[in-house]
Amino acid sequence: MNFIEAASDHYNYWIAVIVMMIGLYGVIAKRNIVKQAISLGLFQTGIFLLYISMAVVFTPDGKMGEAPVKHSERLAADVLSVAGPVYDNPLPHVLMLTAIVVSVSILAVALAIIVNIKRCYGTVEEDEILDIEAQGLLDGPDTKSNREKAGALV
Amino acid sequence: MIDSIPALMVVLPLMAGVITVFTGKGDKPWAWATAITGIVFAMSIALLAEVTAHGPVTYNFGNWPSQYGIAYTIDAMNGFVLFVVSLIAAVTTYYSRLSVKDEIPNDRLHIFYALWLLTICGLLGITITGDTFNVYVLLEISSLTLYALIAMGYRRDRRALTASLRYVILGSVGASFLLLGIGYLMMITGTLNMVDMHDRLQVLIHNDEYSRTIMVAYAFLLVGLSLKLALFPLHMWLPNAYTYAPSAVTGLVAATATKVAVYMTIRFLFGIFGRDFSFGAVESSDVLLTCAGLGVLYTGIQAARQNNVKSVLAWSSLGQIGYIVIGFSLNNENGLTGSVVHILNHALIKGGMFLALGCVAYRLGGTRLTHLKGLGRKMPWTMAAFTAGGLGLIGFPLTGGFIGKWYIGLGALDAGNWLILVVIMLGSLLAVIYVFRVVYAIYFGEAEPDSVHATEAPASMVVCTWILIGMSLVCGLWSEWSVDLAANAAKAMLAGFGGAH
Amino acid sequence: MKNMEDQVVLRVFSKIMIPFIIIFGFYVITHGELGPGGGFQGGVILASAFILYGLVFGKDQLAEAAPPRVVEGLAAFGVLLYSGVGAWCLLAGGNFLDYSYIIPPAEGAVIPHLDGGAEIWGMILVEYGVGITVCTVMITVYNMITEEAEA
Amino acid sequence: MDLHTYSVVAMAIPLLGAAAILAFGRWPNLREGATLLTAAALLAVVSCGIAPLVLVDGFWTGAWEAPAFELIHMVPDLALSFKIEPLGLVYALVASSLWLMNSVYAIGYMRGNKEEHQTRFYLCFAVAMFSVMGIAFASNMFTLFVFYEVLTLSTFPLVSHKGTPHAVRSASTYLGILVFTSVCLLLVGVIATAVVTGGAENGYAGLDFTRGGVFLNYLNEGGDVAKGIVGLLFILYIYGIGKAALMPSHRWLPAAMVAPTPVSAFLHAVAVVKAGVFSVLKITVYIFGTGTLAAISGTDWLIYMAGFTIVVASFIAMFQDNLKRRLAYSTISQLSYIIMAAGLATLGGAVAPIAIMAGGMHIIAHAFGKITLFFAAGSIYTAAHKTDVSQLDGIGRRMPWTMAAFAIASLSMIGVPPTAGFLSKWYLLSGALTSADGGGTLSTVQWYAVVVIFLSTVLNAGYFLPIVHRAFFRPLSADAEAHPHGEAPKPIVLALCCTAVGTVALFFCSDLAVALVEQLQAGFPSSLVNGGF
Repeated sequence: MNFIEAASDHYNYWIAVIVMMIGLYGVIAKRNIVKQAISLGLFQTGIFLLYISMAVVFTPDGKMGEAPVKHSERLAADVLSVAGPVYDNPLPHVLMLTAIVVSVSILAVALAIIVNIKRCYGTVEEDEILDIEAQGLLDGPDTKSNREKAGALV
Repeated sequence: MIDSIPALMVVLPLMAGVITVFTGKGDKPWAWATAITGIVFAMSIALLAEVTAHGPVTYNFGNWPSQYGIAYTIDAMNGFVLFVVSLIAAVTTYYSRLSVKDEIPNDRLHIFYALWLLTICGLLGITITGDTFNVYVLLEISSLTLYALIAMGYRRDRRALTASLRYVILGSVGASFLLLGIGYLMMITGTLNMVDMHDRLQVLIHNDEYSRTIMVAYAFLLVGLSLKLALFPLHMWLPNAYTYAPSAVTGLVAATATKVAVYMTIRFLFGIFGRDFSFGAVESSDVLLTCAGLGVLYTGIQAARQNNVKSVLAWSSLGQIGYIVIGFSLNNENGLTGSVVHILNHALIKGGMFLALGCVAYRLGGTRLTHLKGLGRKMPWTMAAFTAGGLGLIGFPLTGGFIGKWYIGLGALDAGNWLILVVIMLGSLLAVIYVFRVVYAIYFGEAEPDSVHATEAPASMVVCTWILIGMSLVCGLWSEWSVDLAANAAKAMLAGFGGAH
Repeated sequence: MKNMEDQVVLRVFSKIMIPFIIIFGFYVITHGELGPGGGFQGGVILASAFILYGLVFGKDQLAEAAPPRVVEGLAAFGVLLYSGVGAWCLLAGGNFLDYSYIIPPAEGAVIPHLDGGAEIWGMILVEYGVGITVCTVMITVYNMITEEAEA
Repeated sequence: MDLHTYSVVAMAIPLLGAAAILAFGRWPNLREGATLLTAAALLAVVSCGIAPLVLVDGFWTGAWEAPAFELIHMVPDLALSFKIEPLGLVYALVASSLWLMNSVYAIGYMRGNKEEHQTRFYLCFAVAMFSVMGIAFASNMFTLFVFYEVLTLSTFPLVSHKGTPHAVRSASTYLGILVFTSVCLLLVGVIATAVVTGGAENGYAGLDFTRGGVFLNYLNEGGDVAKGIVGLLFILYIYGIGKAALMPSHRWLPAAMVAPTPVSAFLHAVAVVKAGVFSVLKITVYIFGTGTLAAISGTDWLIYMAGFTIVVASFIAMFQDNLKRRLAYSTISQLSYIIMAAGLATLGGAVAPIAIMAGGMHIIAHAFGKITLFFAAGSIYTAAHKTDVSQLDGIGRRMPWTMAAFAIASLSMIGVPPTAGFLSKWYLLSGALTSADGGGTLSTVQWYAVVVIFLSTVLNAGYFLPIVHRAFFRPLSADAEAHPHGEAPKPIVLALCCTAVGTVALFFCSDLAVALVEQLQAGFPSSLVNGGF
């Protein structure tokens, strides 16, 4: 199998990997914390694609499997019989549903924290935040005057 | 009901956590959380006794057979870790009443305790579950709630926010790596259940099939887990997160979160991949030992340079995690026993010391070195607890900290690795320096004007601190029971999956 | 955001759309035990109706339609519903989430899990629990972010 | 009461005393009463309770076989357990009798100089004494190590007592060197011993002090260990025991001189350095066994190093003007006599018992002599506020008692009869002049030892006698004439006279001391087998 064939046959994996890497790059390289949080979401989306890709089950004649939906006309016994239709593996989908919820929650928590950071530091740029911390202006509770002190720096 | 304890261990804190939202204000959320963690602790003892007496316990959710549904499997290893986590949870919850009231606004208390119970639920869940994907989900439950809990410290110090955000980013990257690794494993084994996964992987490894995929899965898992357990040099999220979190949260987290991550690592390395793969086909021993060894030295030096005592302890935690990692990376029974017993002892010591600092923060509003100066006479009991804990961190004989180091040292010599033994000793020396710096300030320093009128912390807080520190001393003196439990766990893990067939 | 309230097309169109979104959300939740769908997806769809309402008509209007305290309470209730069903099975003598203990399966069922009487009810309750929680949590997140940003 | 149970009683007394001192902290008289009572009780138990059982009843031979008193059983390999054996008894007797003297002296000194934090001071003393008893009666290396560390920690507040930056820095040096050596070398050696001689199949029981040595028994039972490993472990132990102050790990001793004089006396005579040399003797005899060390025949370096330390430290002492520093270097040099004794013992054969007896005797002799010297130095400081040798012209006329005691102790240090120092040097010389194989030939290293002993005697005289000469035969300086003073407070004088008399009495009534050290031979089994290698 030559390279092009390998690449095109597994294009879904390539997409997953590319999306993942874009996300990971963003997490590492972006100095804006909102962008970092969004990149994190992108990274996780890449992982979802990978999982979904692995759910495909091929029939012996090379076709993709059916969606694993229980039709009312089929009996339970039919589902288990060898002659029955080939279903795609539903498990990765289910897992990814959970993972999506987790990913959304992470984004939500991250954004909630970022909103507070913006309020306390007056910025969402990591360099400026580090600057403010390095100058030791934050050794105190979150009061209005402290906030203004930090804000005045920006 | 007795048979359902494995499920209740997780479901009870989960349900109780959401019910906390309805409990109202004042002490009610605290009382509720205390009752629940107490029950959970009792259940963990029952479970540990059952596992020790009759071998592993398996519980199938929805009565689905374990290859389809989610199975909880408790063996000597996670029975022990469950006991540690629920013990710390019970004590810190009882302790938290005044400290949390002091640091968290009154109208957020019910939210705080809801998050608190959910964190505990997640930590217990990671430990108890026998399903790899379940590990990921529960890991995220505990982490997400933990991020929020840490961020709640921002009313005292705003750096809690940035610390928490860094934890969110790095923690999520770690968890995502874990998810990827689990995905690859599922791809080749077709199962999520740990026992099945282990069996099938052994066949594959033995036949040398899919070896590259297994290697990739292993790499992702190892990096993800290392991030979660804060192995040097992937530790950057930890010091600030521990330092700026509310006192009670630090006590809980420092004693449990990384320990659970360590448990997961041991489970994956020994229980799923098997030691022949983890330390044979892939020579991870060298990598882990190098990272952990350098980490012990680096974090020891950092700890000695901190001015906030909470930071000192946070950096010291990293060093202690280094010891634990060294222990299991040696891949022999003594080393692994040392690791497991150090999970317990370090949890007790570090938990107790952070609670002692919580007492200081409660009285003085901060935990800088200057706050602690001359407190030996003002808060004798708290400071005695801190000092006893400090001796444990050093690994002074007769304290809990010594037992783990002793076994890890024996393990190092069993493996013929003198260098590691020297690293352990140098690490202890660094611990002497950073502990002594604080203890010297406590007993020989002159009190600052702000802390002249400080008095002993309230009895409930001091008692809780001493329960943990006292247990660490007891575990140092009469350590046979804990070492026995740890040795059982180590034997089970070395044999592959803890005999849960 | 303020400008959005002046957009007549948006207002009218969302008023038309929102009931349909809600119905579709409930459909997805209810259908979850048999086909594609379920609590997670349905919950998000339901939440999108509320968030759309909030975006177009402002957060005060949203607070009137879905009071934050009620939303928070419902979030907890959803989890309770889910774990409550599980605990019910537990109390009935089975394992956690073993629905067959709510109502025993029919005689001669090939797979108790698929032919049982209580299976469907158990699943639907669980899906609703999840759906309610997801929906309300999404609304809470939306509330939190908008509130704090404007404060 | 069972013999080994006494060991725990001996440890409990100082601990109870510490509690009493803490409780009576506000009432100085009661507090000091508690200190004295504790010291007296401890001496009574050790000298009237334990010693007769060993000496009179001939309890000894059976005592090795009796199981040790196990206080705490930690894990299968580790236990805190205690056993009374002759070497430990020597150390315990010396320490407990001198502690009583030291307490009397400390009360006079601390009150005379109006020192602060006196409760902490006495408390730490009592805790240190507790650990001394633990070291003396430890029945395995682990227990010894534990109490060794407790002793280091409990003496830190004593050394840094003054609280000045200089004192704290010096105390940190003290703590740093002792902890570094003990953790990085000694503990490594202990763990390695456990692994080498125990092994998983033996349950790691290789740390109990045994007659003839752990290694010898191990080898006799068919164990296998490379000679190089044993030699390496021996180095780890010797340098791990930093309290023995073998060069180059001696730096802590001069640093610790900032402490108040009773503490210096405690460090140099009663507890700390003695703990070091005691441990060296103990591991030589009971862990390695002189038979094993003779068989590996790579331990000559110890004698060379000890000899080097003796001579060099004596030279340095000669050029110290500060009296306490001079005494400190004298201690370093004197300690190495004991280490040299241990070194000679490693030659094995007939030398070993004599050399070990010399070591035990020198522990006693040096303790009495050195404590007298420090008492005198502190007495001078209290009465005349003088710290340098050059200021002592004619002081003997104002402080006759002090300087007379100083002179007697100096003679003991040099080894002139009729003082205790003579006895130990005698034993040491006869050890050096005994041939190991009984054939009458002496090895090079033994000749070296003989030369060192003679040379150091000359050097000792060279740095002690000028002080005595100055004190008694030089006129008072003009400056001293202007500041008249008399003798030091009575408790000080009483204490230093007692110890000086003790130094002489040990010579005249040497039967008891000799009987005691002769018991040390019980540590050597009748047949030494050099199997295994």
